[in-house]
Order: sequence, then structure tokens, then C-alpha cells
Amino acid sequence: MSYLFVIFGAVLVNNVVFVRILGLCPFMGTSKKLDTAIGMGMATTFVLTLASGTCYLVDHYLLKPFDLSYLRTLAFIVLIAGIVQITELIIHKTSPALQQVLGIFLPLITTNCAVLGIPLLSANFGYGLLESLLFGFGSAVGFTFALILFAGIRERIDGADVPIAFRGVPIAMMTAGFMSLAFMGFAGLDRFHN
Amino acid sequence: MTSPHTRQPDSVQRIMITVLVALLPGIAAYVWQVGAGILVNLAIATAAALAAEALMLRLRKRPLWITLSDGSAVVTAWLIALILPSIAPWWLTVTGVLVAIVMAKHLYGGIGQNPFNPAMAAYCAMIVAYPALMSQWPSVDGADFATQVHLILGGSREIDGITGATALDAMRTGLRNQNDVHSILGTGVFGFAGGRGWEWIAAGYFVGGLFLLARRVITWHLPLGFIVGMGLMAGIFWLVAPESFPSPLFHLASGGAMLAAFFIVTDPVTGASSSLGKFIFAAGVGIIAWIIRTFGVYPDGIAFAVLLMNICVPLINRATQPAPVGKRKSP
Amino acid sequence: MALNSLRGGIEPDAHKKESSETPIRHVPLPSRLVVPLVQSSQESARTIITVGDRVLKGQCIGEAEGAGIAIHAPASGTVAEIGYYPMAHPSGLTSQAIVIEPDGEEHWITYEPLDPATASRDELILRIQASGIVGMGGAVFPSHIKARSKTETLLINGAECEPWITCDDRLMRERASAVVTGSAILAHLTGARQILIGIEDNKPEAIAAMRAAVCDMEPVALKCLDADKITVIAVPTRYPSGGERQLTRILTGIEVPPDKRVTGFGVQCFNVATAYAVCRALLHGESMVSRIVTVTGNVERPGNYETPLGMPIAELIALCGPKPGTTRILMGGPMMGFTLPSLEAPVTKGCNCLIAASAELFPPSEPEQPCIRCGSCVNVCPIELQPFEMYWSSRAKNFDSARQYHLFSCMECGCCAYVCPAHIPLVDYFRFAKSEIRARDEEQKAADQARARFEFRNARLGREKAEKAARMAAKAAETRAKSAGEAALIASAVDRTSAAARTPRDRQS
Amino acid sequence: MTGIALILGAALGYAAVYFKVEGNPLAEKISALLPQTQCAQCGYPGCKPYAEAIVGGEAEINLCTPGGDDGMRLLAELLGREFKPRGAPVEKLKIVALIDEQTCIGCTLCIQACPVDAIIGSAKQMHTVVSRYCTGCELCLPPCPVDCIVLAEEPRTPQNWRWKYPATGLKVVAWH
Repeated sequence: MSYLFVIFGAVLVNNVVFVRILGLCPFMGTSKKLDTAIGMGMATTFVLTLASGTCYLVDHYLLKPFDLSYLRTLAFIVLIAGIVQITELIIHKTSPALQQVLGIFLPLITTNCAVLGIPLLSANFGYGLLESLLFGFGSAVGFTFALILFAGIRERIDGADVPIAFRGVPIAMMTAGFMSLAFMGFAGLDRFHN
Repeated sequence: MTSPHTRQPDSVQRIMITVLVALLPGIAAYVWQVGAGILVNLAIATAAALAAEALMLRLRKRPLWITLSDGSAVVTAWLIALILPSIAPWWLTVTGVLVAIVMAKHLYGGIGQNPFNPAMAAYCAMIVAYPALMSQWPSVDGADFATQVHLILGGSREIDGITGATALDAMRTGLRNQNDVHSILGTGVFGFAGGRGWEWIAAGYFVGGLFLLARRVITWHLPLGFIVGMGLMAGIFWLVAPESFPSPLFHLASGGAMLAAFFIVTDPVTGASSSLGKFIFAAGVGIIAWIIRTFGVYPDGIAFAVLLMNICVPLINRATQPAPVGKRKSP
Repeated sequence: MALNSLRGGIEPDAHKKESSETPIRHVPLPSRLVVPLVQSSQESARTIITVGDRVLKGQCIGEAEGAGIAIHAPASGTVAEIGYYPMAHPSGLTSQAIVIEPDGEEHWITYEPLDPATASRDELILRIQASGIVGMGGAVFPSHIKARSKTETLLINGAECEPWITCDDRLMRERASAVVTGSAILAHLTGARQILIGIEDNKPEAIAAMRAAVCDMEPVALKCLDADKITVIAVPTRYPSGGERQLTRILTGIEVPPDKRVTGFGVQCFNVATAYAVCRALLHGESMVSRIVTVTGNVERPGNYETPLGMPIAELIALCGPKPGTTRILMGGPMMGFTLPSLEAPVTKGCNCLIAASAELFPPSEPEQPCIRCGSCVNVCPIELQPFEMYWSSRAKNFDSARQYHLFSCMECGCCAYVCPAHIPLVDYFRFAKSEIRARDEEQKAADQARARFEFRNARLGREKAEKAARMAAKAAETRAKSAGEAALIASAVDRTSAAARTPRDRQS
Repeated sequence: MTGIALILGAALGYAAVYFKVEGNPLAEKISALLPQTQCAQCGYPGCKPYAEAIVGGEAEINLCTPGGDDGMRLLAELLGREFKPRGAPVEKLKIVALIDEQTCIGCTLCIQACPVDAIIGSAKQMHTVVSRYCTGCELCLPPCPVDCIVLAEEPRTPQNWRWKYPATGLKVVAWH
């Protein structure tokens, strides 16, 4: 049950975008179209789950035994950079259009605070391997979820008579704000866990 | 001049006025049970909404009169006034109206183009910003008209004896204190279905809603979806553990449930487009509202639930787009 | 017989009585008749006369090209001119037309009548094409194409659901026997086993006349189909029940997808006026030279007029006495018709109705307001589309999205715009989006073709270059081989003297 | 740290070999969106080279004149770049070249210049433009020694006539 709450909490209650306000760069950048959003979400899910697991392993079996926890951030950054590179190569091979669309953003996953933040958070929470993986996966699903919903709304706003000063990114930011407001409604739903 | 060259006499204005008329039974019950203070709030909200609408139309260089007179701003204003506590200070109402009209509505292009329900966005923003003020509800017969007006106009908020816990609050506090539903319902706050007095207001909204259905301003999918969604969740848990979960009737009669079922989820602009989509949308609002009421920290989850389902509308529309004649898969 | 209900639809004021109570009147010949070469939705006809020729009424003046139809002189007289005249089309463009000055003698030239029972099917169908018969409901699709395909059930469309129009009503009341005979011949041609004649129940006289005609069928018709295979059905009055697909659904329950023809579903649908024209052409040898036009609205003498094709619309309207306040003339009904850009345009085969519009009868539309997605349009759409979503996409010029909402299934019946409380001209947006998308598709096709041709040319140039290079290389090699041979001779002579002193590498160079 | 770096380096090296990408399918996609007039107004010798230049990052997406704003919008969408409108879109009829057959001397220079082989004719014979294939690229104009080629709009017919954007009280929404 507590595993379920980890996922539930990560997807909805502490949604990485709307509540933790992490990973806004790809959130704004890749949400113009639903297809792009789904692609980016899947890429992030892949990277983030992998990164959570790998980071846990490195943290638990390498850093902690040798008392190197102060290197955690550094080590995680290197790990994530490597994983992102591999992901990029794979996407480059398998889906050229996605690669081009995500071209600017894939390297950015390296510096996507969500991808670094989630493994760090789970290290701080003292999660085990499975929990770390679930937390990483849940957060990434939350990210994807947010991205897809946001893309849907943006596609609709595209047709709206938005004041010129607010067209494009400003109204998207407003929308993200309203969505964040809506997600605040879930506050307190994760108190059964912990 | 292009076809069709003839049109049925109908207008957005007529639709909006019908909605306003349908709200009257609920408002009458409100005045009867809680006091006439709500009328002051309604007036303040209406004035603020019309002023904000006019200002925005002017700034955006859009035709002023035709949109101002369509009544949509008034509907938003009335809904905000009805979901905010009727003794909320005037500036709270005005701020809420501004959030609704300026931010949630006009920044998206005005009537018909906003993805979020303006009134609900205003409620959420207000409850996040002013949680204390937003939970001070007048108790039934607790304050006379003068006191209510005094409070609305920003008078010192000595509120002991004037406010009372709403049914949802009393139920939540009781349950947190490990009391069982039955003993909580025994306290004086509750009437035969929901909060004492408030259930009549809910009944007023219900009557108004039936009027809207009869006038074909709304379709049955939305109210029924909401009632089924909320009723189903409440019903399942109530049947399993009646001592810790109140009945579906309680949920549907308290808080803004009836207002939501007939006047809030039925906002066509921010809702789903197909019949099936409408049902899913409304049921989702009912389910999420119940979850937030039962497990969340906010007193009534309807506004958050509506916003959350507003977010899902594009996806619902995509998933439930009906096939045209002849394109349907044969059953 | 159980009827299926039309989905959606509206019930606008019928305004039928204005024109339906007087018998069909004949129109005096005008001084000039303008006969466009394009009279169907297919290829235009090929002129076979020259200016100055004398022609007889019903004489072929343009032969059918491809799937198109022949055109005929609507009156005897002289060919005065072949020139460009305004079309009865919302664009106001001109098209090539033959102008005939009638001599007033009305000398007919008719074909030999055919007996459907003995004439071959091909012969009959060719006659339909040669007589210039097209769908008279307004779509002007050549009837010979439809008659050629075999079908189970023949629908005869007498619904006439558009307000104001009564030409089919009057035709059925006065000439029911010929309509039934034409229908029976069409059933014979298409091999249909039964005929369903659908007439809206606001035309009780027409229904009665048609039923009487079926009971008392002519012998020639009885040779084509038994009377008990013909059913006259009163359908509920509800626009657009007279749409081909809508009537098909009402009478047979078959739902035809918007991108397919009804023909593929064992159903074929003809207008009553088309059936009448078939009867005249086959049994009397008369080509199509006139049609019944309802003239109504803001005129002194509304009614139905048997009008020679090619009569300038302005003259026809003038005959009916337009009242002051007439602002424009509508061609077709108020739901799907259009404002005529020019009254010089002639009466054509698809011209079923002319309405003189005034501000009282057709008040100008109120200003458009933003869509509130109220769903009224969804409720009335007979094709079960979501017009407001199509509108949202079309307005934002988001054409891919518009197509996803099945924009091309829309038949522009106008029900959505009729009920829209925000007074949005929805159909205008749909027409705009459709023509933009079509133009884009055309451009895309042209671009694909250009790319293919460009790449082919590049390949060709490359090949030519390679061939040239190869030729040059071969030539060079030949020359080199020649000189190399000479060199080799010398070298071999040298070699023999110093072979022992050289490495193999040196020898290669 | 060094160990981690080594392992990752090895993995990357392997991946770089294993997932090596051949060719560039994106250039094909871009090329498919270009109008294929082969007019070279973008500064590249044809639509395909321009597409390759876009992929290579050498060229902006707003160089294609015949493609217009709509074409650029499609490119911006495909590539996830910002669309920068260049001005009000004008509805244009297809433009095709016409050879004045009286003046033509049959020099075949235009035939060689035509990128889509839309001009037929042989030496000393009069040439004709096959308007169905002509892209209106104007490349045949400069080589003609007697200036006998003009560009003309195709005539309007009900088939290529377009319905206008409805004129209403509301403002036209530009799709950004």
C-alpha cells in the first residue's frame, strides 16, 4: 500500500511540475503539440526511472560505504549526463522526427532539475531501491501527465483570441499557474503515507 | 450574404438570463434561511464583474455593448457570490471577481474561449490566499441583516456566535476526532439531509436546475454525471463503513454540490463537448470533489475538482469525439 | 411502413403557401436566351453550332463531352453570340455561353420516342445523356451516370424540405402521372425492385395526386414495374429530410457514410423533376429545355413558372412584379441557396427557386458573437458532427484539426447556423476551411509532382553527364590505349635491354 | 568517480557505434513540406538542398518565398522552432509561364533552364509551356534572348475559386 502511495503522491499530490515546480524548461518547451508532449514525456520517464535506480545503486553501494555522501550531487550529475547521452543516441536512431523536435531539449534533460531533483529527493527521503524506482517513475509519469494535459490545453488556446501581449509563452505560464492552483486541491491527500 | 438566410430567434443573452432566473429559487432560499446579506454580496459582485468586463473589453478594443449585455459576466458574478461565504468582506468578493473576469476569462480571449471555469478559478485562488476568511460562514439565523452588511463592508470581524461550522466542516472535524458519523449528525448543525437550513438552499438550486433542464439550456448528462460520480463514491464507502463515511445524500445536499451539479459543471465553455464526454467530465468532478472533501485539507473540493477536470477536457474531447452518421462501427 | 427518424434537423417556417396555391404558369419568351456550356457538375459541352445558325427548339447545340451532358436550344431562333456571361454561382464568375435570339415560332425538333420495354438499356441511357438530363434538386449531377448503376431500391425524392420552394409540390400535383412513369422507367433502367416516393407530410395534395397516379399507372409504366412495387410515403416535415442521405435514412434506415455515394448501398435517389424529365425525354423525345422555377418572396405574383432554360433571371423576376424593398435575389432555398451576384445570370437546370428577399422577410443577420459552446448546433446537425469544434478550428485556420472533426462530412445544410444563439455564420467558416484545404491539397499534389519531375530531371542530367563522361573516358582511354600501345612497343624494346635492373614498381608507373 | 566515468565512457562509445544513424530522414520530411518550385530564391539550388541546409543548421526556415507563411508555419511545427510571420498572407492564384509563340526563336535555352521539364520543343521549333507542370519559378525568364516569356495568372474558375474568411464583427484570430 505504501508503494502505491509513493506513486500516487508523486503523480498527483506532489506533482513534479505543478507542486514541486521542477522541470519547467521542457514543460514549457515541448508542450506545444500533444505528440511532442507524449514523446518528451516518454523520454523523461525513461531517463528518470533509469536515473533514479542507478543513482540509488551508486549512492547506496558506492558513496555511503566509503563515506562519500558529500559527492552525491556531483556523482548524480555525471550519471545522469551519461544516461541522457545514451538515451539521445537511441532516440536519434529510432525516431528522427522526435530527435529533431527534442533536439534542443534532450541535452537539457541533463540539466533538467527534475531529473536531478528526484533522485536527490529520494536519497533524502531514504527510499529503498524499489521505492526510489517507483518514486522516479511516479514523478516522471506525473511530469508526462502534466505535459500531456498542458499540451491539450495549449492546443485549444491556440485558437483563442488571446490579447496580443499575452500570446505564446505568457498565456502558457498563466495556464500553468491555473493548473498548479488546481493541483493544490490534492494537498493533504498523501498524509496517510509517512 | 450567405446561407442560411434565415435564423431562429435566439441569443446568448436569452441563455444567460435563463440561467440567472434559474438561480433565483436558490437565492430566495438563501435569503430566507441565512439572511439578506447575500443580496449585498450579489450586488457587489455584479457591479465589479460588469466594471471589469467593460474595462477589459475597452483595453482589448472589442465591441463593448454586445458582450457586456450578454449577461455572461453577471452569471459568473452571481456564482462567485454564491460560493463565497455570504459575510465575506467586499474586497474579497471583488478580488475574486477580478481574478475570474480579468485573469481566467479575458486573458484567454473573453467569453467562450477560457479553458478554466472563471468562478471556480476565483474560488480556488481566494481559498488558497485567504483560507481563514473563506471558512467563516454565517450560521443559520446567526446574524441579522445589519450585522451581515457590517461584516461585508469590512467591519471588525468579531464573529463569535455569528458564524458556525458548515456541515462539511463539522463532519470533517468530527471524523478527525474519531467520532462516528451518527453521533456527529446528532449535533445541531445538521438538518434532515445536509447542513440545517443549507439543505433548503440546495433544494432551491435543484428546482432551478430542473427549470434549466426543462428549458433545454443544459442537458441531463452533466447533472446526472455529477450526481452519479459523487453518489457512487460516497455510496460505496458509506455501505462499507457507515460509521466513518457519511451518506451520499449528505454529500449531495451539503456544500456546493447542487449548485455545482446544475450551474457549475454545466458551464458549456469549459466543459467537454460530446454527450459522453460531458458525463465523464461531470462524473470526474463528482469523484474528485468527494475525494478532496473526504481526504483533502480544503473544506469543499468542488472548485478544485472542476479546475482539475477543466484541465482534462481537451483529452476527454479527443477520446470521446463522436463519429458522424454512417461512420459508426456497427454494434 | 415504419419510418426511421431524421437525426437533428430543424423546423423553420415553411412559407410554402405563398407560391403553392396557383397552377404552374408558362413564361413568355424573352428576347435573348443565354445557355451556358457547363450545365452539369461534369465536363462542359462542346459547341457544334456557329454564330448565325438557325436552330429549332430542342435542337442539340452542344454535344456531351466525357461524362457531361448535351445542351439544347430552349427555343427556335438564331444563334446570336458565343460569349462569356455571368454564372449563377456565388463567385459571380463568368462562363462561356451560347446566346440564342428566339424567333417566337417555337418549332420543336424532337427525337424518336423510345419504348422502354423494347429499346436496349444502353440506348435509353444514351438518350438520357443526349437529352441533357441532370439532377434537378440543385446538385446537377448527370442522371445518365446514376441510371447506369444497378440498384435494389429506387428513391424518388419529393420531400422538398427547404422553406419557400414549391416547384416539386406543384409538379407532383399537376403532372403526377408523368412523374410516376419516369420513376418506373428509372427503376427499369437501374433494375430496382421497388420504388419509394418520399414526400413531406405538409404536401397532402401532392401525396394524394401521386397515390392516385400510382393506382392508375400508364401501360408503358406498368411494363417497367408493377404498381404494387411503388409506395408513396409521407415523411415528417423536418428540414433537411430532403437531403439524399437523409431521405435514404428516413425511408430505408441505411446510414450512408458522408464520403461514400448512396449507390454503393443498394439505393439510388432521383428528384421528382428528374423523373419527369426522363419521362418527357424517352416517351416524347423532348430534350430538357425548360424547368419549373418557384418565384416567391417579395413579389406581386409568387408562383411556379415553367421557364425556358437560359432566361435571364432579371427578366423572370420582372415578370413576377418585384415589390419595393427587394434587396437581393436568392437562388435556391433560404437554407442552402445563395445571393445571386448578378441578375444577368440565366435560369439553369439546377435553379429550382428564386426568392426576392427584403429586409422584412430576411432580416440581416445580427452581429456575430463568440461561441459559448452551448451545443445547440450539435443537437441539430443531421450528420452528428460537432459544428462548434469545426468552427473553432476553422476560425483559427487550424485546418488539420478541422479535418479531424470531419469537416468534409458537412453538407452545409445550415441547421447549425440557423439555431446558433451567438449568430455565428458557421457554414461560411466551413466553406472557407473546405476551399482552403482543397486548395492546399492541390498545391501539395502539384508540389509532389514538381519534386518528382525535378528529381527525374536531375537523374536524367546526371545520367547524361555520366554517359557523356563515360563516352569521353572511353574516347580518352582509346586514345591512351593507342598511344600506350605505341609506347609499349618502344618500351618493350627498351625493356629487353635493361629488364634486370628495374623493380616491378617502376614498371607500373 | 573515475570508475563511473570509465564505465559510462565505454557504454557511450558502444552506443555511438551501435546506434549509428545513416542518412538524414528529416531532410526528406522538410523537403516534402517545401513547395518544390525549385526556384532557388532561398539561395540554394533547389528545394532538397535547402532542406538539407535547414537540417544542417545553415539556413533559416523563412527563406522560402513560394511556400509563404503557411509553409513556414509547417516547417516551424515540424522543427519545433518559433514561427515568425512575414506579413499578411495574400491569396494568390497559381502563376504559370507563357511563351509568346510569335516571338520565340526556338533557342532551347529555356528548356534547359526549366527545373521540372515543363517546357517542350526542340531547336528551331517553337516552344510551349505545359502549364500543368509549370511551377511559376521564373527560372526560364533570364535565359530567353528575345524576352518572349511572361508569367501570367491562371484564369479563375469555380473550381479554383475560394470562399473568403467570413467578415464579422469579431477580430480575425491569427493562428500563432
